[in-house]
Amino acid sequence: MEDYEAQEVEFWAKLEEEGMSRSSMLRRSVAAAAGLTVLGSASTALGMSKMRAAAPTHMTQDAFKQLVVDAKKEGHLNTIALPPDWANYAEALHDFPRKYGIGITNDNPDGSSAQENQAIVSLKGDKRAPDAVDVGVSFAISGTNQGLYAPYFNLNYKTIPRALKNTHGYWMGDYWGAVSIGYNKSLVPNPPKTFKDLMKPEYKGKVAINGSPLTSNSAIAVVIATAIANGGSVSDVGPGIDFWAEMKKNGNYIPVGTTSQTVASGQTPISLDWDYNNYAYVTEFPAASWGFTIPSDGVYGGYYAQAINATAPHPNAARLWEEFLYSDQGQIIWLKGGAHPARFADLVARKVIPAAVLAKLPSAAIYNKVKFASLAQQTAAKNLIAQQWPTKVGS
Amino acid sequence: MADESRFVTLASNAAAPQALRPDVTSGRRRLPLAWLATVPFFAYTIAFLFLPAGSVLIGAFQDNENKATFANIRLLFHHPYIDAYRTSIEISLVTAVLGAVFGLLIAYAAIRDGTPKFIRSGLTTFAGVAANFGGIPLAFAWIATLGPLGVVTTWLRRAGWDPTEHGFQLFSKTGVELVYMYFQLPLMILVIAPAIDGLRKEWREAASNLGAKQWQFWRYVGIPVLMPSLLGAVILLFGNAFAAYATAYSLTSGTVNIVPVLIGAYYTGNVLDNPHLAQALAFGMFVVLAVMMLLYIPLQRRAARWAK
Amino acid sequence: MAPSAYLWLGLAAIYFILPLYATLAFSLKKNVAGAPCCTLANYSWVIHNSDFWHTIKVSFVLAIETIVISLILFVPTIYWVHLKLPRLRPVIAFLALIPFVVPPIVMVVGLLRVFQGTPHWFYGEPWGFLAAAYVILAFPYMFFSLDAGFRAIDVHTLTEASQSLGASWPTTLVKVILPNIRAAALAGSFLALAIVMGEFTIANLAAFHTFPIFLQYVNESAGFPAGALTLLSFMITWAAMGSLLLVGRRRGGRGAMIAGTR
Amino acid sequence: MTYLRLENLHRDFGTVKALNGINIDVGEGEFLSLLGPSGCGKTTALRLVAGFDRPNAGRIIVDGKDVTNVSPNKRDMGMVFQAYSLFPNMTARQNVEFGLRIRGKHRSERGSKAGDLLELVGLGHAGDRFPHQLSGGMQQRVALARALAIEPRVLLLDEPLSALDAKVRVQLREEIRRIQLELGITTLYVTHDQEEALAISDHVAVMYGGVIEQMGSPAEMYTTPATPFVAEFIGTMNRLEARVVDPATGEVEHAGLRLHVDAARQRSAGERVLVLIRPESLEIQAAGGDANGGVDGNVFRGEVITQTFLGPVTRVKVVGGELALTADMSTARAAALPIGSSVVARVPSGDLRLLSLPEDGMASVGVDPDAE
Repeated sequence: MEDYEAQEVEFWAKLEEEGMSRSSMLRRSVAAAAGLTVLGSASTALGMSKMRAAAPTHMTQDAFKQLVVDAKKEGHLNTIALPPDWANYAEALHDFPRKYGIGITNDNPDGSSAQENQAIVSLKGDKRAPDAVDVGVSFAISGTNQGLYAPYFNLNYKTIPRALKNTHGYWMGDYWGAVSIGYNKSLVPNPPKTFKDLMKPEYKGKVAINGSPLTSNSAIAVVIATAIANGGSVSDVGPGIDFWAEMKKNGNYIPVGTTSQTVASGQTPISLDWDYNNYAYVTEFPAASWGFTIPSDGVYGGYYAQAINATAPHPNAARLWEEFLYSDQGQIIWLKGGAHPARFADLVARKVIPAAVLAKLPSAAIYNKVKFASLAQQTAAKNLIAQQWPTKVGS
Repeated sequence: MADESRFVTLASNAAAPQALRPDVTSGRRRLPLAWLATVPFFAYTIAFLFLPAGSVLIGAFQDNENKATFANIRLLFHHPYIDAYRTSIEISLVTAVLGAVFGLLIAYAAIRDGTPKFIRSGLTTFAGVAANFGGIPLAFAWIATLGPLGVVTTWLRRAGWDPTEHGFQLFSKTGVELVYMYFQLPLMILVIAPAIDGLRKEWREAASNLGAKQWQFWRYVGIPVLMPSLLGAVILLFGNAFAAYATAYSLTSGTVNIVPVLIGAYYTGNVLDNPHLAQALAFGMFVVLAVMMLLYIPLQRRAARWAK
Repeated sequence: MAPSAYLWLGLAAIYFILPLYATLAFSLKKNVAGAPCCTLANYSWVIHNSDFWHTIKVSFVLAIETIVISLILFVPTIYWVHLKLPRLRPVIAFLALIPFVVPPIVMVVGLLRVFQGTPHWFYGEPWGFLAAAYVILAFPYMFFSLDAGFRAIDVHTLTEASQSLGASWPTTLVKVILPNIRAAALAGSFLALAIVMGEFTIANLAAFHTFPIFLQYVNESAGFPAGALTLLSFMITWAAMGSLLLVGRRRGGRGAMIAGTR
Repeated sequence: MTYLRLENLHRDFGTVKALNGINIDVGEGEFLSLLGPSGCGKTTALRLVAGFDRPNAGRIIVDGKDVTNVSPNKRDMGMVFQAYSLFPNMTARQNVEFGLRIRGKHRSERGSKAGDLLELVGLGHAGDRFPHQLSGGMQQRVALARALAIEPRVLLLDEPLSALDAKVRVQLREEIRRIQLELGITTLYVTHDQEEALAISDHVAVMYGGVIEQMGSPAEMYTTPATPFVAEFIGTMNRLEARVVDPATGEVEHAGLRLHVDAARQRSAGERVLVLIRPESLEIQAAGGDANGGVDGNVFRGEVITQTFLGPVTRVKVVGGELALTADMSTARAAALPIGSSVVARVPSGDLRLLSLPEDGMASVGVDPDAE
């Protein structure tokens, strides 16, 4: 095996270099702690080992037809933890079967990355095991280290930015997003523009985060973003924790975890979350008259990654699914959900994005300031938060 | 009489202390064949109760390479874990004791002679449902009630009294305790009802006949007679609150730092992946409950020394 | 009647009803800015949601399975203990308290650890893994219910009478004992039903899609219909509890009515 | 010298009149029993006196003071309940001390008084036992001691012996009487057991349907029952519905059988009467050759149907024609009259009691004294 850690360090170094403007992450944060699970009915069982042996690693235009044939022979696809209302996954889950006549069982639509990797391990050899997963980057790396994934280079692998993919094909970034402030326009007539604004007395009892930083990646991202806004950095999240401790003390922070219900009912008038989540609320809840902004004082981003189960029960269908997601069609499906797809730059360059889709997205300028954290930085942030959040922010 | 709702007292069941009492008469006995009939039951409990519980306990003493270690256990005595235990125990104790006191009052008010029968039936069925209510739905119900923009908060604010101005915060320890009472009180009502049925009218009348006022009856007879059941109920309520998880989590995002939330975070979270620490935390919960049982048994025995 | 009794009942009513009222008020709202009350659209959403019916069905079937396994496992055992091994009764009563002190989150961690790698029909299906865990969760309620039932009848006399008439052990159990503890068995069964219909932690961490998971999921993701679903699930549980009470009343039986899953 | 007076007490439960205007006077130091079948209102009356219930009308007067609206804990009445009234969480001694503790008496005073009372009821050795460690009889003794400890103005006993074994019942009732006499305490005693009431009371009030049927000494109640109900309820009685045939000779007629009854001489011819014959006043002989006349010509022939052994006395049922009579005779003599033997029964005309019956009224009140 390779030294993935070295590879990973290299990856993050590249990422910093490139400034990684237009990209980062996408929705798919978390309702993780209270995640969801569907064990739907099992799919068709096929001779897995044989299929696996036959499944290709490098895709070519010529081989694609055969892939479609083989995938159809398998007849089914198991996905896991794809929330239909996130990143427009509903459309993908609808279009793929229509296009290829292969049914999808989407388990545990609200599951966490940890649960996805767990499922690969615990359901190994089972016809219900997930064929492909969509996990946080740190989990993609640890999954690769555990040998959970099969390498696969899809047809569009080349146009995925270098920084967003594993050079050995074990995983590749799928979509990214940035931390944003969502607000209820009727309850917050004068919405905050920066993270520092949140401290104003007029927002007393109004500011919530999507989840707990102890269990939710998006909540951790929120803490890191506010750290950046308060003199800290991706490698120094202390100021972020102190910021929320202060918010708690002055009563602005209400520590209830944001759910769509609290947004819809107006109980969380201001919610800090990924841009694609807040983007979704705008259309989802007219009653809440939702709006959102990406504060300029702490533009912090994150992304998720696709990987194929090394012991997938439907290896060819899994590969076909990846081809679908990374095709122009699949990438635009994500973009329609407010999530910036990995091949965003390529799509822009080739002008294949419908103008109506682009018009709904926040201005591209703000994304140029986006910062990312390396895995080591993230781990350090998590550990510090785990240590300090309950005592400093807690009562 | 107490016909329709002869609920079995779980807490007041004398079984627990009995079970723990060493059986002095047992001596050495042949293992009769009659035991064989209980094999399926014990096999089942071993497989699905003792093995899982045991595996957690063992995992608490292992590191990530499955080598024996006390490191996880030692960690429990540091921040923020020790604080989590403190908060968990405090919330559980407060809601268990208050739940027991007010649950008793409500149950007695509903059961006593003179209260219409339908109130009792209505209350007990409701309690059956509410005792199962929890998680995000319960949290949201309370946010919609007493959150910063809740129904009641709005009423109070309109009436000129803003609870948040007076230090009330639903998303605080006090708030969590208030919300926990929503399932603690019903549990208490269910558990204590049979014990209240067991209070004989003759005792109240005899006391009154002998000159006792209402409170003197309760002080000298009612409460002492109920005490074994009350103690059992407090233990049950303590365990109930101690293990509760989803409600506090969705209400406070870990700012009210309780042990089950940490276990959830370490075992399953997206963020922190340290199952052995989670197991150590679970082991700690087990120890806390065991200590509670150890405190409870002598108290119970003292309170019930007059009983058969 | 003493005014203080009404005072306490009144305070309790306020405490218990207000949050339900707040939920109801929200569940009747329209998803349109500034729209006035009221709409039943959210209830309609729930009723027309196929996942709602699917998960209700899963949980219900799971509940039935849990009940059947519990009865098959516990009735003969408790019968036997009452008949032949009375000294074992306190031991089992103590065991029955253990599920109370092992938090579900601990239980599930252990169960997943122990049974990982077992065949798919068990580990991968709710009918295997989850049902097995729920039987343990239902154990205290089943035990205390059935135990009370067995204490209320004269096990020895019934058994001796039956056997003196030539009945075998199984015949005695099914034809004589079971009808006499029917009420207790039903009471325990409804409690098990309430538990299974409400259990979240184990199903969630073991990744099974049951009704409580759906409830939680909708609460997190669907906004307006969540309140409606919450109240509907409250009503469903209430109906189950009401039938428990009716059964208890009709049969003059006793039943434990406690369940605890949150 | 009335000490306790129940004056025109009414108590309704919905449409049921549990008490319909009862008047009872109990003299100081007197032992009065309220006797009647269940549902007759006797317990209701006692609970009114204790103060657990309030009358719809009427007054309760103790020692000249109206206590009708005094709450039970201020009435100073000691009550002994049917059963299970001991506080289970207190020892026998603590139970006895309870009333004194409430009255703020000093520990040492309580202790010595409770000790004396436990001695008095014969439980000096059992003071430290909890109720569940005492037999039913012992529990009732403790309950009695507890009631006496507060030196009550009136002692109330609500069927205190009904839950006990027959032997204990007799033993304890004698002790209750002994202690009552010793302390000279005014006592109201409720029971459904006529034998018990007759055995220990100074006076007995028989209640039925919320009213008092008759009140008097035990002997009066037995020998001169004033109503058919009392006649039926107290002791065993042969009852014959009859019509007066000849007031001059005192002759009455029942289903063809003619009897001479002294008490019928003041009656008018054709009046409906109830003839009452105590079993012990019937004289039974084997049907021999000289079965003639008899004392007053009151002769009845029949066959022994059953014999019930009651110890020194045997109860014999004799049936002849439509008539069945119950007679008590010495067991020794009954041995000579096995079942199936033909017998002659005689009864002296002076031993027969007569009660008027309304022309179309009920002949029997249908009371089963063992019905409780």
